[in-house]
Amino acid sequence: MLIIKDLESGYGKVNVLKKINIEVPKNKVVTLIGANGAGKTTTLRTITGMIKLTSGHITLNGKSIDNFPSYKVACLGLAHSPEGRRVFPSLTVFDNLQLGAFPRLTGSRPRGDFKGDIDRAMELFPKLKERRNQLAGTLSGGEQQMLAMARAIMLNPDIILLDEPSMGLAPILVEEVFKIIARLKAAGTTMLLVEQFAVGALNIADYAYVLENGRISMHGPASKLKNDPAIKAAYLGGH
Amino acid sequence: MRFKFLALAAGIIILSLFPIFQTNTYYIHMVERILIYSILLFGLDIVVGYTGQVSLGHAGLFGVGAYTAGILYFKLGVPFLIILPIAVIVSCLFGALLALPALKVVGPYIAMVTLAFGTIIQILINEMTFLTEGPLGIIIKKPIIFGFQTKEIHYYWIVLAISALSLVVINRILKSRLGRSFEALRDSPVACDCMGVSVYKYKVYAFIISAGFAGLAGSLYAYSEQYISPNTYVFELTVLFLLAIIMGGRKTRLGAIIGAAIVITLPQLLGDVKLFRIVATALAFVVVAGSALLISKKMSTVRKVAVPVIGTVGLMAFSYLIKNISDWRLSIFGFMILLVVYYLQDGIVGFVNNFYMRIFSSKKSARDQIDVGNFDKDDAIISAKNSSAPDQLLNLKSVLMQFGGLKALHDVDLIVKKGTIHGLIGPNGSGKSTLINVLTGIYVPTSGTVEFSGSSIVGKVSAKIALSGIARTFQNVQLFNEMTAIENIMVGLNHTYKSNLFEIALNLPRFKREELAAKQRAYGLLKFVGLEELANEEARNLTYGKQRLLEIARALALDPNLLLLDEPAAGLTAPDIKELLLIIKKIKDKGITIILIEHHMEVVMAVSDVVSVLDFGQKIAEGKPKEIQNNPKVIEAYLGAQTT
Amino acid sequence: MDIFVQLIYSGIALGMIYAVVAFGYQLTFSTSATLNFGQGEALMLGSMVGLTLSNLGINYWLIIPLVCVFGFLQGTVVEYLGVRPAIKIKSEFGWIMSTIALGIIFRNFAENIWGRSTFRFPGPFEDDPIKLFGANILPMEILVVLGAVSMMLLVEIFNRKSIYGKAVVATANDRDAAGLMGINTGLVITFSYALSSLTASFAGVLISPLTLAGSGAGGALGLKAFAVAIVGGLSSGLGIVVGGIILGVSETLTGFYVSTGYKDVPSLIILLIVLSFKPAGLFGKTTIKKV
Amino acid sequence: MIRKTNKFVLAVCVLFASIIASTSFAQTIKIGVDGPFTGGSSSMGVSMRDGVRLAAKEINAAGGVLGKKLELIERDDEAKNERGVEIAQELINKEKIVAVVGFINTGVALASHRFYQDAKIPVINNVATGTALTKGPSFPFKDAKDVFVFRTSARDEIQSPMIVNEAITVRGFKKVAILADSTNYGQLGQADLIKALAAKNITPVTTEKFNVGDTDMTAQVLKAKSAGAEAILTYAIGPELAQIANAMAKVGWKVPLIGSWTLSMANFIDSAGKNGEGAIMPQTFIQAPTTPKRKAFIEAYLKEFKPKNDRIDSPVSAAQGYDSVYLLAAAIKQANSLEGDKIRLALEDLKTPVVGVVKTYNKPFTKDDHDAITDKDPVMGIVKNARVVAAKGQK
Repeated sequence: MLIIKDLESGYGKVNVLKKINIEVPKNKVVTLIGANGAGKTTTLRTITGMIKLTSGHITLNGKSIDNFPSYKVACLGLAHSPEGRRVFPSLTVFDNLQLGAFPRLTGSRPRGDFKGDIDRAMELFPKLKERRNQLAGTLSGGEQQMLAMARAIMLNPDIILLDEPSMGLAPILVEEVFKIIARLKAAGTTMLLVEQFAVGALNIADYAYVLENGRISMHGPASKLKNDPAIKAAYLGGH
Repeated sequence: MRFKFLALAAGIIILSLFPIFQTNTYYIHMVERILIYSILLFGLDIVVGYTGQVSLGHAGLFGVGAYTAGILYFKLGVPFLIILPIAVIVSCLFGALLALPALKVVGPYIAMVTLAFGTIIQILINEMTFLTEGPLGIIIKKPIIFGFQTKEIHYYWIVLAISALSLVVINRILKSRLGRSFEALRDSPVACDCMGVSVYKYKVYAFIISAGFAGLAGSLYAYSEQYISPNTYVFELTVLFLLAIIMGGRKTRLGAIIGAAIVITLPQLLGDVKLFRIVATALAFVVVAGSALLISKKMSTVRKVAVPVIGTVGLMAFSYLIKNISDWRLSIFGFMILLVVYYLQDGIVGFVNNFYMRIFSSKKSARDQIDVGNFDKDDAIISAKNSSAPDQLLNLKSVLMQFGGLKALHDVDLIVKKGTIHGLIGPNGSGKSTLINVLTGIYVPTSGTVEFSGSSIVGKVSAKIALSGIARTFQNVQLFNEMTAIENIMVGLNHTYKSNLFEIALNLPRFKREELAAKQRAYGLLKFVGLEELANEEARNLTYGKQRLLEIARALALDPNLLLLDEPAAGLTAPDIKELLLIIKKIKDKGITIILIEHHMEVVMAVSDVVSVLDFGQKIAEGKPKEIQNNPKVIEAYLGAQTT
Repeated sequence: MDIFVQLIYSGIALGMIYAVVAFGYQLTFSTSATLNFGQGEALMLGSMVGLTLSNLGINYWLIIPLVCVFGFLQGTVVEYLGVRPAIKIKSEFGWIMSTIALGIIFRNFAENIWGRSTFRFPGPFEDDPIKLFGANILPMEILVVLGAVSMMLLVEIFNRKSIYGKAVVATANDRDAAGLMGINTGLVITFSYALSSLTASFAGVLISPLTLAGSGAGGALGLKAFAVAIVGGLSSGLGIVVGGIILGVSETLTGFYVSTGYKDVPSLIILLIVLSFKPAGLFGKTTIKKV
Repeated sequence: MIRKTNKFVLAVCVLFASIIASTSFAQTIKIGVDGPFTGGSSSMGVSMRDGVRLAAKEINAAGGVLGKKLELIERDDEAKNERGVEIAQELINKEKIVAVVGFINTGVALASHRFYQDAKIPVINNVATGTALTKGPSFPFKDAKDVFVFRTSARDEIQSPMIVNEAITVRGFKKVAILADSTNYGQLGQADLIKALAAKNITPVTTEKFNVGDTDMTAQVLKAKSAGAEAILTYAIGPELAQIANAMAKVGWKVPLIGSWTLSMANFIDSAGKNGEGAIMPQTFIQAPTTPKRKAFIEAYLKEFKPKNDRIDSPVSAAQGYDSVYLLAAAIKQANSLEGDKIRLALEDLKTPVVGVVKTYNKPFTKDDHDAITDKDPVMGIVKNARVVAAKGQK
């Protein structure tokens, strides 16, 4: 579905990513773990064109999306739930969800069953239903994360990139977020999950990549990496 | 330093000999005006280059200086040597007046406030006929100094001397703690406040100093032109000043001089179509050749250089097409601004620097040696053990923080004992960061009391609170990015200085002593967190983990009794976290009390003496780490079943 | 009393012009946090193009849509040349200087094309004033007020109701996130500039029959409108209408009761006072700073 | 650091090289032309420049002066005083001009004249009318031995009594309001008007001021109206004058508009439209072929510069500009020298009459009187059908 080959990119003159290769097959959940500053978010931002790639290739469904602007990538069916949630604070929950489906409503993607999808999203995230007409800026952190994920789903995407969905959430909410990811996985959604909370990510993913200083230092089936002593020491420390 | 000094001396000698070789007063006068503009630009650069504000009001301040001189001369017959200092003082007062509203706002608002200010000054000059003679203007004669009537050439030397003096003074100011504070408030106003460097105060300083130079330039200008009238000090002049600054290059005195030279010669150049054709052709040639060189060295692409090349070649073609240049003056002027803003962002000086480095070498110039002195790394931190603070260092009583309908903190009581590490945990949005912001004066609580060291801090500004002994780090690192590691810490050491502006300008012994002491201690603090090797590295080039450590070192520079650490372990790898724990313990050993916000339970549990748990703005539990981990309320709200 | 009413009328008509131009500032500020410092020049260009069309014998009512199209294109040019590069390099200094520069260039071109004189712009009505509550008011002044209000209402409705309008708001909230929703944010910003210049051009055609058209007419209006935008708040539509009327009326009253030389002073002082005590404007929402 | 030194030296060198780029040798007689060619008063400046160009072209076509061609060094002062000062220094020191003609704005003229005076270079003011430029208590060179400033325009001291005469004597008004702009031009003119009114024992019911560029004159007009004025006397330039006329129409009040010669500017007549009809002003020249010289001038001007509707934007400026060059050429010829002092002496004692557009100049200047236009020369013009024509009872 999504293939990243020899990708290099970064801010200014410094390349943060150095020739990384990642592959996300259809209907699978792939996770990218690593410390802050390793380049996880940079990878996702490069995929959706917020950062220019300096070399390498990204293909989505066999089509090159190198340096495509964000909106074009979205119209091709890739949803990205960004780090820090980034909901639209001065719009209502409903408006946020509607904008999630912007390409569908403006003819860039098939419209599908928009009303039904709204209802399904509300079902998946019951808290949003209560707050349908509330401004997104007034939601709590956990609710905003739910909204961000629901908004991504509203695109009817082929693949979802989730950037640090657990960041800054209380352990109890982290659990809930991972439960939802599990439900999405069960429904066959293709996902690339970036996480710092490595235990949770490795538990849920099919395959995992470890990013260290802009390089893929290790990759393999998640179940295998989970038991790797080096990974345990570096990322699974206290948990 | 020596080379710079020699260059300055050579420049002054050449310029002072200039009128002897070139006796045409037209050119003497032109260089004189360049020097006068340079003085203003030195000052404007403090505001634009260092504190990063766009001021559109400097023409007004320039006018204040000119009119102070004009009025004193015309109405009272005050002599030149007395007029100059008065003009500077009056302009400083106006600068302070301008700073008051400008302080409250940021970005385009500041540009507009300063523009409005400049417009009001112009209107006042125009309307207050009883004082300023209104649109008629004032005619001034060249000054008489000690009974000697100066002529153009003498006045030229006076201006040269004053501008050289201004150059030295401004250099000293910008190299000192003042310059550092100006840059710090540009990079991160919040961190600046929390380091005890009041953004408010230093913005006022910046505007006042800047206004002083503008006033000095204005008064010299009045005598130089021998005629002043209101419609000189208009918006276009401000734009011209800004063009000079960006074209010459920000944060460099040489840039200011080059910028001044360009804007002065520009109207002459644009008045003569033949000369303009020559210059446009030369410019096109330089840009084309430079681009070709860059492309051949693979340092740029055809696409990147296309716009400047097309622009300058187009300008050349245009210059041959038109018959009457004066009709198109303003377009060319605007076109130059566009070109400079986007293709010469670092100005001519910056561009030449970069070009030089890219073509001839890529090595950075040698680092300044730091005289490290005899500071041991542990001595750099001043122990808080002997402080007279009460045992209950911090005491919060029913604190309420309300944003609109949202209660971010709701009836929070909290006591932090001296010398302890107090953990603070809770879900995101539970009010932890809000609490820190209340403690550092960024938010003023809606109600409740906050006592630190026995006195209330409610309503005090951040800088005051910081100086009373509360230091902090930030959830999202807030360093002064364009400053080096050691300079970052020296901003934190701002409170150790007692010398004033006067002492800085004259480089008096006390100031020198203080500067050396601060540098040595800053180095010691860097050593404490293990960053001494990176002392001269710009903060933005440090890795994330190192930035966090630098932030802690900077906080320690404040000699705090209480240190607030906001998620210091976020984003650190396991080995980094171990190092961090060690540092936290060492800080505690110095008797400094710590409030630690963290999501990493192992960090909180390992070092905390007491842990408080917040949820929805309320404190739901408090106790020893062990107790907290087993508290059912905490497990339900925060920890969840999975962690034990 | 008649004179007082007369001054109020003049002030309101003047204020509504300021408000329309100020509205243009609001449009671009909300999407990209940038402003066109050459907004006054956009207005001037609108009126000069309108005048040219009028000289060709085109009816006033037909000129309005034509000039709006022109303004739309002009705004696109400003955004493309002046603002886009600045947004790319995140340079505040950049867009302030480049929009000022573009303003200067536009004015100079206008001077070279249409000359430096001021011209009479034939309005759709006779110049004969109507008596209303004991004071005179020109039909054109009524049209200015109605035109300004309806223009602002139209844009507001568009932003609140249509999905495209919501996309504009989303871009204003968070440009990166809006991009991820499949919204072409670059286009939205360009569009906001185009719309902003369109309103300015429209205002140009509206006021020229009252104030004369000339290549030098832009600058002062741009500054006043900015004062209005800030006094009213860059985020509040109601704010700029009120702000415009406050400034317009204060100007005519000062001109009559104090001295016409000082008529610009109260508005600028109001501006400074508002910024000192309520930086977000009288009707703007103060945002909570996050650390 | 060494590099920094090099760069500094380099920068200084470049600076000097550009400055020392020198001027060419004089094979021509360089005449400076200073006026606003851009901005609000540019219609006067450009008309003046065109008049000057026309005269220079004719003189050069006839073989020039003293065997040399006249070369015009034109500089746009943008109606800004400080630009005038800069230009003065440039023309004198860099261009080494022989004499200068021009000056539209009294302020610019006041600010720059003393540089020419100090350099002993003759100036012929051909448009600016502020009395203080050549006469009166605030004349800056009243104590100087030799004065180098001459004038071919009707100074305010001449115009004001004519305006007052028209309002008070001819039309019999008792209550008049003065509206003047805030520039030197307006304010000095206003002072002259008040003086002229005082001579007839009348004080204006109100005097109002406005800035150049103001678009709403309602307040000023209302003040005049509520003060009961029977006529408005003006001292301002075209665009603002039009705003006055329009504001009067707006408040539904119509009284005669009588003012300085600028009421003949095209941008007043066009912008005010029907509201400007009937405005009355003193004129040294009306675009009408009343003499052969005038006929030839108008035809040549129209052919050369093709103004819109065959109407010169500012006929007075064009004619006075044209005449100033002929006067200067005559003086240079008579002095047989390019020295400023000799030209001045020749101007003060011109032996042969010069046939100009405004009039035939027979000994126009003397040592003590540097004004070529006397109170007998101007006539009153009136705006009729968008053109200035001679007012009734005038030739």
